[in-house]
Amino acid sequence: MPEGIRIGVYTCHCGTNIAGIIDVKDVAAYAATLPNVVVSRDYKYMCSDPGQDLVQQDIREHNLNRIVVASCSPHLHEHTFRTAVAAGGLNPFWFQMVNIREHASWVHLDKAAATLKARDLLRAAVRRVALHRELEKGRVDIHPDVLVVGGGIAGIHAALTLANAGKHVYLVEREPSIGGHMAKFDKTFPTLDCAACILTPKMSSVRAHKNITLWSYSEVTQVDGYVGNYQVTVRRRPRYIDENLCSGCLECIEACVYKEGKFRDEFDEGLSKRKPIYIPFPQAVPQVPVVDPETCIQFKSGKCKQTCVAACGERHAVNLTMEEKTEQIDVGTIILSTGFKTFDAHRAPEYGYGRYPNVYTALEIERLVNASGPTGGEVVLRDGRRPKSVGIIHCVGSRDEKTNRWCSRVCCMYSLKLAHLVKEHTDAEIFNFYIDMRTPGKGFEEFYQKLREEGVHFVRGRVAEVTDWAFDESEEGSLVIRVEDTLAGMVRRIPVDMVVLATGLEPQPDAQEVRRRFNLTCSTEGFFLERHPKLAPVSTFTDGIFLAGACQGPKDIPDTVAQAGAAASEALALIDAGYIETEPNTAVVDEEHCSGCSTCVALCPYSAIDFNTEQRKASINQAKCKGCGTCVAACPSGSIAQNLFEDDEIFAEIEGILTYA
Amino acid sequence: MSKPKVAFYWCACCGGCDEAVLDLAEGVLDVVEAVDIVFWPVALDFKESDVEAMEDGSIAVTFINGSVRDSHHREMAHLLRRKSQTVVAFGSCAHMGGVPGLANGFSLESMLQAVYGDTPPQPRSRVNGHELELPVLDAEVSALDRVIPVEYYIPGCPPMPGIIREALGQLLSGSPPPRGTVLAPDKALCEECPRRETKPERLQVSEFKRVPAVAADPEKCLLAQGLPCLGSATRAGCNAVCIEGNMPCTGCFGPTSRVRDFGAKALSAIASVADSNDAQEIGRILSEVADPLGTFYRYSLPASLMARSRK
Amino acid sequence: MDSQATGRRIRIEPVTRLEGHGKIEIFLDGQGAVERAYFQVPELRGFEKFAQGRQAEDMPQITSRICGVCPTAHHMASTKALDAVFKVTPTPTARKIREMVYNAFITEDHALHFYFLGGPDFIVGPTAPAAERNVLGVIARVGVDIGKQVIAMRRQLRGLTARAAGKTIHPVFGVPGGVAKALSAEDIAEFRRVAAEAVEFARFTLELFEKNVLARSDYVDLIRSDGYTHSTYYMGMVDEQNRLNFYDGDLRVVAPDGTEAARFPAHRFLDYVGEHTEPWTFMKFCYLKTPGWKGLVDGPESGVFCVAPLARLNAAETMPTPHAQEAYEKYRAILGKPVHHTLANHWARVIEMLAAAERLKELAEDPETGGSDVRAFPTETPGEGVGVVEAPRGTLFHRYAVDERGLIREANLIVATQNNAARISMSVDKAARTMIKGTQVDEGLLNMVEMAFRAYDPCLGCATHALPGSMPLMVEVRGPGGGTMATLRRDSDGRISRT
Amino acid sequence: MPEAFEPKIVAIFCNWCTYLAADLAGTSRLKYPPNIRVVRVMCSGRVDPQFVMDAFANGADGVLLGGCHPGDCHYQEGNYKCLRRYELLRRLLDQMGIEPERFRLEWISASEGERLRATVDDMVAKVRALGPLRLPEEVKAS
Repeated sequence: MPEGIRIGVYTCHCGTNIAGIIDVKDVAAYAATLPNVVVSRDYKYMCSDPGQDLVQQDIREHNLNRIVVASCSPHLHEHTFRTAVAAGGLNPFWFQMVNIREHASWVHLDKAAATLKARDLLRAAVRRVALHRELEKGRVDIHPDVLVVGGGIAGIHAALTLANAGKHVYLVEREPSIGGHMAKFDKTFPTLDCAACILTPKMSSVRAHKNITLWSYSEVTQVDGYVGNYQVTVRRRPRYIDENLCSGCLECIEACVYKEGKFRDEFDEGLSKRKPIYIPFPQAVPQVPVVDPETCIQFKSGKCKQTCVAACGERHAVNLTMEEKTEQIDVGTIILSTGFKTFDAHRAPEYGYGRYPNVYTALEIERLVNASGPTGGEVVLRDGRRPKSVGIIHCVGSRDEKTNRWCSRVCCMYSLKLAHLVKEHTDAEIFNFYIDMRTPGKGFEEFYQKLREEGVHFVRGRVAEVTDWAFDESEEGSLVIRVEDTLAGMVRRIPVDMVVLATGLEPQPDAQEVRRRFNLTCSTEGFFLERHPKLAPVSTFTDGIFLAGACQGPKDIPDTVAQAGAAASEALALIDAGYIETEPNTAVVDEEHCSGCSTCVALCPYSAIDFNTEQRKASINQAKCKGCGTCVAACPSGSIAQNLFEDDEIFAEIEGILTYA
Repeated sequence: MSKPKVAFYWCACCGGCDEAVLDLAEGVLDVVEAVDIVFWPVALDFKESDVEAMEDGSIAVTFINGSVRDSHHREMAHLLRRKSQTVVAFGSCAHMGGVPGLANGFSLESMLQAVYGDTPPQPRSRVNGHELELPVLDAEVSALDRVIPVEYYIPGCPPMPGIIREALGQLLSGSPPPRGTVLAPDKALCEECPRRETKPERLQVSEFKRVPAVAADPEKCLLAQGLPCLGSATRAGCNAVCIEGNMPCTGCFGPTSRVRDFGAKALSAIASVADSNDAQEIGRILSEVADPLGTFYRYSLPASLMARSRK
Repeated sequence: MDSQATGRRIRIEPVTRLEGHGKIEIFLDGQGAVERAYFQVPELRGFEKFAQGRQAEDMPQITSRICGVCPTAHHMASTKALDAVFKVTPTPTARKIREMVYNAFITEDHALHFYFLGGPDFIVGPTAPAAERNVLGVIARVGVDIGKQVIAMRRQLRGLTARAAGKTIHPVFGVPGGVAKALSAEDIAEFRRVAAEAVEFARFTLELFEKNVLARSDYVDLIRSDGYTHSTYYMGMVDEQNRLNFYDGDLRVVAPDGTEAARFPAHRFLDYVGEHTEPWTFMKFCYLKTPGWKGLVDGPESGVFCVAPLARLNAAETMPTPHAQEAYEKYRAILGKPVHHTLANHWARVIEMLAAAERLKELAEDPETGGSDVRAFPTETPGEGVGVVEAPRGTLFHRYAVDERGLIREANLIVATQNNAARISMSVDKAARTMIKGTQVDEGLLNMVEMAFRAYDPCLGCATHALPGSMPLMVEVRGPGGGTMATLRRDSDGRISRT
Repeated sequence: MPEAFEPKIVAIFCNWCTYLAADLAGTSRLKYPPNIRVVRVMCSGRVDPQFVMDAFANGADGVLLGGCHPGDCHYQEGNYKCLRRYELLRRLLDQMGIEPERFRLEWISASEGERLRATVDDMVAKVRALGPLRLPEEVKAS
């Protein structure tokens, strides 16, 4: 135990969050009795300015040299208090935080027991902090380039924001074109301005921007390094058209031996057909076709006339022997905007999707109502008839114990939008079946009102099933929607020509792999987890990696764009600072005593341990060390120590917890 | 000036520590030159009564080997403590409890039962009118410093002549090392291992082996060959004699000063190099360490952190 | 207390110059004549118990900790037991390396006893002052050069063990089916060099013994004296021609009249030998199942038997090597066969030392010892096994039973001193009766009681492997009332003082 | 007097998964028994078997280690290193006669507040049923 230790202990009420369960007075009084404790106070809100001032004042008046604050999780306020301690003139690491809120007052009901627990945790901290050494934060320079993964509206906006700020951005998109889901929409709620009119200009400025390197039809396969210095590997699939040579004249598509589209058009949700060589949609960026080797004769039999190659002529942009490429890039920060996937309606069999041709998903209707869609904006049934009545079923794959529990946030609004558009296009009678109408956004409720005035029917109730089993001739040939109208308090059967399923939003199917690749965490439903819902909503637990858009959770376009901007500015903040301070909790080899057993070397996932084969000594590269402490636990002769987590500090904490005073 | 008085004593021991002193061979004579041996049951005809007769603190250094197991050991330990300025725990048994310390894995009752069945010898018994006594056994084996304060430790089962000579030198010199020092290098054995050059830089073991199954390459690092050699966790100073004998280190010199529990740390070191991230596979690899207790606490069970809580 | 009323109690603490500890209680009657003396062993270290759960292959290193004076004996018995447990036969080279190292050990250990432990009684003199009656005294008598030679010889012999076995105290070379490593050319060269010296040294020691002991009729009479004589059975290991062997062979038992009473493979030891427990000692008394336990008495009707040098030379018909054979014949010419004199152990021991040195030399010169094939590997599931060797102090027995993972289920160890326990007790009792005559107990007499005991070179460290802890041997003399009047202190100058 | 007995359980949680799960349990106001005391390390790979021994030696009735799920370690592989040591340590403790219920390693991610609660409930119940840790009369042979 070092000499002259003077500890100040502060127990926070956190209003009633802590004080409501834990007897903070008792805890503070108890702390005062512990060895080396000079001051012990309790205070309403330690994290507030007055709270922090209290600490700094005591440091001066009682010349304290160690501080313990018992309040909330260190994940919330450790930084706050370290700063306060530093402001008080002490080394910021002469501080230990005790979590008596998340780990005590919020999880226990027994006041006595919770108070006893708080005492134990505090005693442990007091013992531990006495051993804390003076430490300095490390610094890591930030590489100015940024990687944006996913070229939907989120990625596009983030990329442009950064590029406009003069940063170089790599935008990597899996699909042949950027644009994401938004590119499929006709109009956007609630303003009903045309999606294309907003999106396409942004897409073309991405293409045009000198600070943006766009890699479409590409995927990130590997991420190494750490904040400020990520090494990223990108796999670029061959599109068989050389982007640099292609002029975007699209004659190759014309020239294809297939005169008509013959294969499922993914962009049109399968409502139209495309050729083996195609461009996803007219405004696609890059404005470069792609060849689908699954369907192209040349790839299947090698016996194609290759009219496309001929059509391109001197340009030689069409190159059917093109091979996959991998690119290696260094970036300092990363923004993930990998978006979402819509719920697969087959998973709700009671609604007959795939069984009844006239049951559609919302996204299919988005294409139907779209002027550049498969029907040029005509909303017609599969047999070409115009629907006279349309039922829109909300919450398909949302708020549903059987599938997804969460609310997808956008369905109510887009259902209203589609109701309006379909009515506009067909003048059909529209029924919306909803559980609760959720319109929490600027102009949303007004839009709902407008629809009501337009005479769209709203039936409150979860639809039981969609069936073609007619009870009487009035129902013959139509799809009957069975639902309990919870306002009318009766079960109703409503025959319609067309059923639209408002499918919910889900994490991308490969969200787990992506998460691992980028060393992130997912929340239970599988969307990427933010560092803190309120204090760090676009940050992750991996420094330098930020989140934008629906990959973090369902959200509409305005929120997505806002978040993308936020993510971009978080990245900018890092880049403009030029460096980031790193925690000092790295591991250090006591080289005098290292016996060169080399047990540690292979254990380090960051190859931070160098082994000098001459002297047979290990040493740890402080820049590479991430401070996990795995090598420390393994070092057989106890010759590696981890700053802030030294053996004696941890022993002191364990023994402190268990020593009943 | 008179030569410093030195005493040697044994508690629960095998005699190996005394042999180790005799193994100084010609060196013994130098020792005899340098000091005045006032008590050494294995070699000299002085009796306990002679010790009792001495003034308190009149012995400069007393070397006690063996662990403490019964009332008589305690009496002798306290007696010698009283008579000596410095007490040195000599050898693994005094230092950490030693091999007989493995007995702490078992209750005394179960042990007596195993050896004598239902008729164990009695502390007091009468045989045709004659009262006979036996000492009272402790419930468990103790390292010396759990019974009396100890200034220094000389590790090893037994300590190597080199270590003993070095230690004697240090103790009889004007400037003795700080109290509590273990009188051997404070580094792990790999430091002085003749095979260190053959130890791979990235050490991972995908197959631990047991001695009956493998003929170890006499040149290469034993751990790299899959034999759980504890050299990386064990204090240096023995010149890796067991490894010279082509057998793994079993840890008789105990831990460095920076480790609190030899067995736990040695276990951590061995387990850490098991080359798999799959629970089943890890289990399979480590299953060849069939007796973790006997492997990692061969000499130090009475000195382990766990043992402390028995008190 | 009144001495006439309560008799006397004499205390010697601890008995010195033996490994481990023991305790002798002597009860006097009112006239101070010895009524009965008890030899007690108050130790238990529990090896048999805490062996349970250990990896079988660790036993040679664990059991060697039973005794640091004869670790090689335990190590070897244990290793041989492992051969049996793992059902594997050591390669010829391995077997010879083991036997060679083992003979080096016997030579060195016998030398230790003769010069350091037992010898002083004769070379310095039984009643010489305590301060002189030790190795330094021996050196003083025989001269520093010889003293140095003794020490050097011992160092070199122990150096051989270190070469082959890693460590001298607690060797590490024994593994099932062989040894841990082969010997290099220079190892062999060193073995040959030292072996040759050892033979010479052993012969020199024999001369020294003859000069200092046989030449003095009072010593010979002492050896022959009834106080140190018991007619019991004797056990020792022999080869197929009934020649003395330390490492391997059958066990042979001869009756008090010298005729062969039994001859059996070592692993059947327990069929012939039983263990008897007394409440007043932690040591178990071994006895021959035929004729069985009849108490601490000698003669052909009593199962009490004896091991170690005296017994081995009685059990063998001849010595395995020429010089030893020569010495053996002289020994028998003077003492007859079988020899019942406890103190003859010292002479027998020196003859064995010579035999071991010569055998060491033979093996060192055997080309096969330098071979590289030192390991045979188990192919079967391990089971049970017995390993027996002749330790310097007598027959040593290890038996293990293991589970399918090769972990010890059950261990049973019977050591030399247990085999001798009954006879040692009898010797001590008899010596006490003879030496101590009531009032005039002096240090020399007490030492002569110790001598009866020391002649066996009893290793109580071994004897008490069963128990943790140790206790010095003390002689207490008590009167009929059992009370104690006085404690006799033996001061460092050997004078007795009463308190 | 098993009613009166309240087990003391020392938990050593990694900073990025299990410690956060405990935070989440808090923010979600889940309730679990107050017998557990959390020591925070950056990674379960930092857990030195000595810590576990020290906890038991100083009176813990149980020790709970918490780390990220396999494949999810914030430091890529620390949790596997923890698993390696756990595998051997639990066998050693078993030889020392310490019941398996007293020493557990659980993978609990930052989003699994509920799982954290369930784990603590379960462990406290099991250790309470076992009663106070008494270091063993006899180590099991093997």
